[in-house]
Amino acid sequence: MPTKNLLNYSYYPGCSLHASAKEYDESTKGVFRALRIGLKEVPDWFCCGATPAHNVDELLSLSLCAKNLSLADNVEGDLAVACAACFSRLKTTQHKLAENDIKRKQVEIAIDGAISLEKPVKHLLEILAKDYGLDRLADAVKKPLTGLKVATYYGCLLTRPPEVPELDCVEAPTIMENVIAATGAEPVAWSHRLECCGANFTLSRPGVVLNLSNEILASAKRAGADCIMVACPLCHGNLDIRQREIEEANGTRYDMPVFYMTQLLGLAVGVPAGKLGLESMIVNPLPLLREKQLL
Amino acid sequence: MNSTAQKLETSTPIDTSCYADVTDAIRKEAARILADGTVTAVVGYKAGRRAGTTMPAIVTDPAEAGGLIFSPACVNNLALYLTKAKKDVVKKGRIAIVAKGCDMRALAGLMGESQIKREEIFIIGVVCAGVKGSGAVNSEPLTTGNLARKCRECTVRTPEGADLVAGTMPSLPELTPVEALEMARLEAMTPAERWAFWKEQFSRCVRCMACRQVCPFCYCEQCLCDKNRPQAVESTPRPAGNMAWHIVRAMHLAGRCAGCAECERVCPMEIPLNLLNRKMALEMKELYGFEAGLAPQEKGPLSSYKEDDDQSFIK
Amino acid sequence: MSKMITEQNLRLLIDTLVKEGARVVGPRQAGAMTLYEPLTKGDDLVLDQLPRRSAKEAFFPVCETILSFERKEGKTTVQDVDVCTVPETVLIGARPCDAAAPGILDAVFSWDYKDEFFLERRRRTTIIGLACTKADDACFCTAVGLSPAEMKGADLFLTPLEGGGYACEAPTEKGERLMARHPQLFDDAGNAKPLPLAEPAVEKLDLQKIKAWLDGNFESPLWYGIADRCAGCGACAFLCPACHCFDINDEGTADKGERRKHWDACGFGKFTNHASGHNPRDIQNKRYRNRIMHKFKYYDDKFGQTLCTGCGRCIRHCPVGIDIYAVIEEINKMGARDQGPGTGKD
Amino acid sequence: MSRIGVFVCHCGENISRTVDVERVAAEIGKLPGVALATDYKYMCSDPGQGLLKKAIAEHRLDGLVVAACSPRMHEKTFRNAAKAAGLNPFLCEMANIREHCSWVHEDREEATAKAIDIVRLMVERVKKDKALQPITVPITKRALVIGGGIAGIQAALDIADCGHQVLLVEREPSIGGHMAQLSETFPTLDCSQCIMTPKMVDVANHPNITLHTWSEIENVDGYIGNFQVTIRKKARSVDMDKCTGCGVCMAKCPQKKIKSTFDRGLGTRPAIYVPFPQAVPNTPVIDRENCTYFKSGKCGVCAKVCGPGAVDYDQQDELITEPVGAIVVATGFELYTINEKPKGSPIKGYGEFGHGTIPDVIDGMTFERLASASGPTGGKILRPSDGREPKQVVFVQCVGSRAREKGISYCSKVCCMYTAKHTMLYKHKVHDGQAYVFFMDARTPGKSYDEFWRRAVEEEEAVYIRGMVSRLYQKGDKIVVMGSDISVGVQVEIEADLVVLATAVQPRQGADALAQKLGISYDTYNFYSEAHAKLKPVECATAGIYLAGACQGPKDIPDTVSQASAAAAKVMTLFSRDQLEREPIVARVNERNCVACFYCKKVCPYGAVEEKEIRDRQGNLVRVVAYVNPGVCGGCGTCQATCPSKSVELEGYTDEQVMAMIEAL
Amino acid sequence: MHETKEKHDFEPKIVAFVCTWCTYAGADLAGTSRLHYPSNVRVLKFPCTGRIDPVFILRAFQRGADGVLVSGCHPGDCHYMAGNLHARRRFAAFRGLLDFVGVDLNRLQFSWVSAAEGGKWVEVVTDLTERIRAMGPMEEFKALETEECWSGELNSPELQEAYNNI
Repeated sequence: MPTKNLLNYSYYPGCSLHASAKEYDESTKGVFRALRIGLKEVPDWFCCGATPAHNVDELLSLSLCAKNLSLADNVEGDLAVACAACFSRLKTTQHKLAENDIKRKQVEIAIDGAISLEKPVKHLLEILAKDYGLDRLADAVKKPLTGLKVATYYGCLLTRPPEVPELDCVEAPTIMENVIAATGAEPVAWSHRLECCGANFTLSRPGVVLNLSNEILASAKRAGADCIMVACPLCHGNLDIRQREIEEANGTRYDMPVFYMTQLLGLAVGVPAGKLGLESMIVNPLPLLREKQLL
Repeated sequence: MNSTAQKLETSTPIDTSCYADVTDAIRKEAARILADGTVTAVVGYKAGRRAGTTMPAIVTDPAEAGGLIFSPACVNNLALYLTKAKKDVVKKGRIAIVAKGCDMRALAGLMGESQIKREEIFIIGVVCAGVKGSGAVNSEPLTTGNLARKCRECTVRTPEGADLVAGTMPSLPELTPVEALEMARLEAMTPAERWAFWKEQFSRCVRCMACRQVCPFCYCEQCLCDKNRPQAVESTPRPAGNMAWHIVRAMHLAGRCAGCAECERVCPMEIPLNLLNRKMALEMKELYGFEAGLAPQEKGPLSSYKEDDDQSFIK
Repeated sequence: MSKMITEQNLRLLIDTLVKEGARVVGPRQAGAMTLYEPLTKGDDLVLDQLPRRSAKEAFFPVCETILSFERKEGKTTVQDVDVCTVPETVLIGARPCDAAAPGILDAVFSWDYKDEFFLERRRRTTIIGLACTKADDACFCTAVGLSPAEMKGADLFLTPLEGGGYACEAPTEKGERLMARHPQLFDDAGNAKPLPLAEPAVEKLDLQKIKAWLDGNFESPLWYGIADRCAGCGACAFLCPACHCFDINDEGTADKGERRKHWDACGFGKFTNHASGHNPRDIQNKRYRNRIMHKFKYYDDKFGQTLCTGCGRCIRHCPVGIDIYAVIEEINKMGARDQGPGTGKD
Repeated sequence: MSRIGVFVCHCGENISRTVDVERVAAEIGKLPGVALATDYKYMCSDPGQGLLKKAIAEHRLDGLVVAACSPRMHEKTFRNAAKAAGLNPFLCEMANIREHCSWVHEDREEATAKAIDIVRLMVERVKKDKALQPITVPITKRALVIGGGIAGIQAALDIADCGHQVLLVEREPSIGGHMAQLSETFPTLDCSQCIMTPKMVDVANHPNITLHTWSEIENVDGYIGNFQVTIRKKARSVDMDKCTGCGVCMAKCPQKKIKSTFDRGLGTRPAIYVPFPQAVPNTPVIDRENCTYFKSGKCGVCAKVCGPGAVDYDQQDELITEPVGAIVVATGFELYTINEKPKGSPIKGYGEFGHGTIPDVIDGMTFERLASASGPTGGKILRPSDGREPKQVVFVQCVGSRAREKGISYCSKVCCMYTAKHTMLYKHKVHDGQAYVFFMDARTPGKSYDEFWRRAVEEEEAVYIRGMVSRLYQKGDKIVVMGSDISVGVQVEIEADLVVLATAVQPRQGADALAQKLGISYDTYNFYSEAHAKLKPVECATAGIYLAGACQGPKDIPDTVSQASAAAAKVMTLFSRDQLEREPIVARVNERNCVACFYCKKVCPYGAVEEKEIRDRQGNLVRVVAYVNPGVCGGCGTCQATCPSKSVELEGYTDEQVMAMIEAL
Repeated sequence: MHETKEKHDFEPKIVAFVCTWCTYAGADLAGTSRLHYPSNVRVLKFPCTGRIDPVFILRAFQRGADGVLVSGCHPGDCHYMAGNLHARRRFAAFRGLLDFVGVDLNRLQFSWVSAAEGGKWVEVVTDLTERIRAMGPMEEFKALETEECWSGELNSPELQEAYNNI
């Protein structure tokens, strides 16, 4: 094992990870523990405002994130974020406030305190691929996911808008492929990696979601994927929870398990399967995993 | 006799143990490179008659290398001796020079201005915990109280890019900037107050030209200000000519000055000349992102331009 | 009967003289240093340090206008500056090295040409000297024949006393007149002892030996290398109490202007530059040789005096650490070798 | 003392109405150095000029000030008059008391006072004026044309037809450039090769043109009229003198599967090849990287089959140096690729179009080769991936162009027209096919251009969709084009068989390196900069160098040919004289004071400053100083303002002249 | 139609350093268009703003100018391509310096005036003249001309005042 400095992160799970995406939270913690990366939850964190806030009131949305960022300052280490939406909001806030002194002042008044924009906000992908390193990740794999064809799904928020997340190339990212390839799985080349799943239209206009998510599932299927890997609770919701509905609406059958990135990584680095929340997935992944002899 | 040092409230001794190591290293290296013909002369420092003083020395005989020293009194920027202004001094061939980080910035600047070629000089870089400032008593040790103002804000204590770097840096007590505060004080004044300040300062100027003569960048063989056809600047030491001379000097050094502050050190009238240079350096940095550094730059900020340079001041 | 003056009365003397319309020049705080400047009141006087520039400027200012010209309606008129406007002056607090210098310069300013600007100021000035109780490692007055108690050049001479006040002596009539003008300010000297004076830690040099060596060694190898490091500025000359070179410049426009006399220095590269472009002192070593020669030989040749009072200003403020004492000390040694029995160069 | 004559003009009443000209003359007459001050009704009239000439002789004047109108109006007039009277024209100056005084002020008192000031300043200036002689530069009447595309060919032919020698240097084995690759040309749809190849042959046969193909510019020294150009003639491995162009070597070469660059990788060629059948010269070149002989030392078939024994494997690069008097730069363009760009490049690739990984996504030039009768498919439109005829073709415009976020903000100018042409060619060849075009605007100014575009839309039924494409992806054997139609505000998706991208026109790779050799300036995209956008569109700031074609900015064939002829005309104008004569308002270095910091060189926009070595009689280097080449100097004076020691002075605007005026303020 | 001409207590002396191709021509255009502006400005013509040395500005102030205008071609219009862009940097730096020594920058105006902008020339000159009229004479440099370093003169006003106060 290369002896690198121990990595330590502060952790902003976001609301979903304490609710609908508990398995993401659980598997994230599992993977980090297995890789011996420190992860300490920011005490008192609250909602980032998600997609609704900034559509209604920009100051509110910036203030929510700014406050969370200042809370994060109390914990050592760069801020690790799992949810693509939280990641996008926090980064956007840092970006906007750094650029605009007036907004910055307004937010300072709103949250009644100084704001700090220095702490790097990092998505789990970035931590694993860049900070921890792909080589180290590959070395940490105990059970290679050989033979598993994975469609890596980025969704809209992970890389956009290009000036904010700075995670990877906006139109042709490779970070998810690189991470999953490190586990021995085979990322498939497919067309809909970056298309929108419909996101929170899932509640207001489910028809849109059934259409958009269907395209994504169909594309993954066409490309010969066994499963889809996501890094965002919203995407997961649309592709996994709504999958049966989509199949019915379009008269097709996909049976396409949709994993959180950390679930697959967890399997590879030896987190016990029982600690990955596989049982809470709607499309049952166990047949696939058994078939590939991964359980 | 004249004690005019800026006495700070607390004065902590500075660890000067490195100077002995540096001295040793300079002597050894100078003897070696003179003996093996790498260089024909070494420009360094040697001790002065008065205890605790030093002066520039040009050594050509390896036997004399033992007289070279480095101490907190080694204030001079020896880059001066490699310029055209001192062309009668430097012998032909490759020359070695003992250079502090601040001096090396001047060397880089001179390279950028085609005055010296890197391959024609041998740089004995020295780590430097600082040198003594104006008014420091020769016999007293180096402290945070008598440290030169420039050293309080030094960023090049361990120079890079030298042929040899002598010594290792001791840890230094915390140093608070003095000159930066003075800058801030001046900038906060109204123009009329600043005018009064400079008028008072320049009225003392006797035009001994020490500021020009020690400046590594004032290597012109015919200074504009010595010309009388046309006479751009009056040569008499009067307030009118003095003001013009110091403005022209600062302007000519804008974007070139390496910040060694020799002009200010040598001014017998103690005019804070480096404030002018520093102001120009700040302007160059703010406007054009230019900073004098240790690497030669092909073009300076005032010999280049960008399409989108600031022109908010132009109607 | 010897006299003394208290610190308070000394300052009162200044106030009084100023009120009488005299110009009183003495060390006064100017930024971090002191300079000989006109005093407006007794409290301006600062005596704890040697002023940065010498006292010569009381007679030979940095820059002075000597005539003005103006053209009107096609006609040019020239107006000389009237030296009779020079006010009565009292130079107070001049150290022995500063007090001695103007007297040395009288010779050159009244030789083939009488410089009325200098001479009129000399005539109208009374110099109050002050003995030195402090010396630093650059002081070398004793080496060139002066001392901390030297009264040469002073019209009135003050020696600091233990417990305050100054013993007063009047070596000249001018000095006596000054004391007589304000007798109430001077007390009879008691038995207060003078403060110990400060002898610079240098050996006394044989100026005649030095001169003799200089006489025969214009081309000595000593000169080559001695001032390699000289940067060619005028700091030494401008601070020196005895350097007296000046330049004359016309300034102004075609319609109106002034002719001005101002300090010059033999260290400047252009000092001897000819119109042809030829420069007989083309390198710094030759210029520095001239400085030494002028001070210790040429001036002696012509006027029988040495043009150096050992104030040490040039040593203290040379940007490149050139030490005139070290130079003449070495010449002194060489002179001794050359002349000493059996050690000559035979 | 000067003897200056001052002539104050009434300009009818234009000046005298507000300025008391008599008083001006009287006041100025009192100034020292003024020998004569007088006023006259019309100085520029014949009698007025006569007055001036007479006064020069009578009063032995050594300087003149004519206080009248703007020097921009009559400086030439009065300087010529001075010259005719035997006074150096540069000792005559004008004081502008009309445009700058009488016309802009009403108060007679004020205007008169100002006029006196204006004239006084000029009198002081004239006192410091020096007689200047015009500068002459000899001219080598021989031109170099860099680039053998249509621009270079046109310029070379024009200059050669005028009777001057031309060196035409082309980097590729054949001249012809991009135009030789095109199928048909808008707006007339005539066959490109049919109009191009005769010109290529003309070049080959022209007695005044020396052709250097497979050659590059190594170095350029000198200045207008006197350039020394070093050309690298790359080893062809075939002796041009011996080769008859029979083509046996190409036929017999066993290595046949090399992708043809000329055919944009769609066709193949042997290792010994000419880029296309009509190549000029028709002498093959061996592609050493792919030749079996050069790779393994075995084979040698071409040498064996060559009758005249022209194949020479030992040939080396050859450097030749040629004197020329003028240079036409016509290096053309290349197309932007959507591939991932190297890190640090300000220009970005198109990840959303697959970064060039989808085989049936091609660029416009590739489509030209598909449509060309002499192309790899014989003019049939076939998909590169499987050779099928595409039934749905989507054309995407402005790929890279006008896309600030991709690093290029300019319009490539030719794409609207050629895309319209492509849709027509496609329709002509695939009658049941459908062409779609995604476009931002149709920019079709130009003679018969808009009509042409309308024909594509109205008659050839291309479907134009106003909007951009957001993504391309392969779905089965189709390419899904996701885009938007902003005119109706819907998102559209088309399953296409072939996608043709109208990628941006960019300068050639290495355009900056060539510019540095030539000493000409270029913009942030590396397009060469003309001296003035409006009035000097073909001249470079560096005198004697001219621009033609797309190296200066995107342009179509008619514009390119026009500019090439314009550049040729400029060269011919230069060559019409034996010597170049120019105003002596140039910078001159005082070599005695120059300290060789070369700030002048750094700021000179003309590259007129050189480093000059001064040597003693034994040839030892004494010092290096700056030297301003008077033939190249443009006379802006930036060097002087920058020079720390003021060792360089702009004649006519010396510090003495300027300061004399300031002193007199 | 003639407005009554205002008389001012103070008529400043203003010097304009202009390039010949743009601003000088623009000023010519103001003339041919018969526009009117104050007569305080004296124009010195240069080939290019690139030729204008900061020393000229300094000297103009020393020689009694109350205001200085430097004007040339708009960026991109320079007859010599980039002289104005070099000048732009040089004068940005020089302004900073003058400001630092305490010169009121309201006395120093820079502008781009093209050959077509006769109106702008009038506006620039008029604005500057009015501004400087309101500011009053530029005393700083003028005062320096009459002052001496201490040279034994007793009659400087400060000293006189001090003496009187004793």
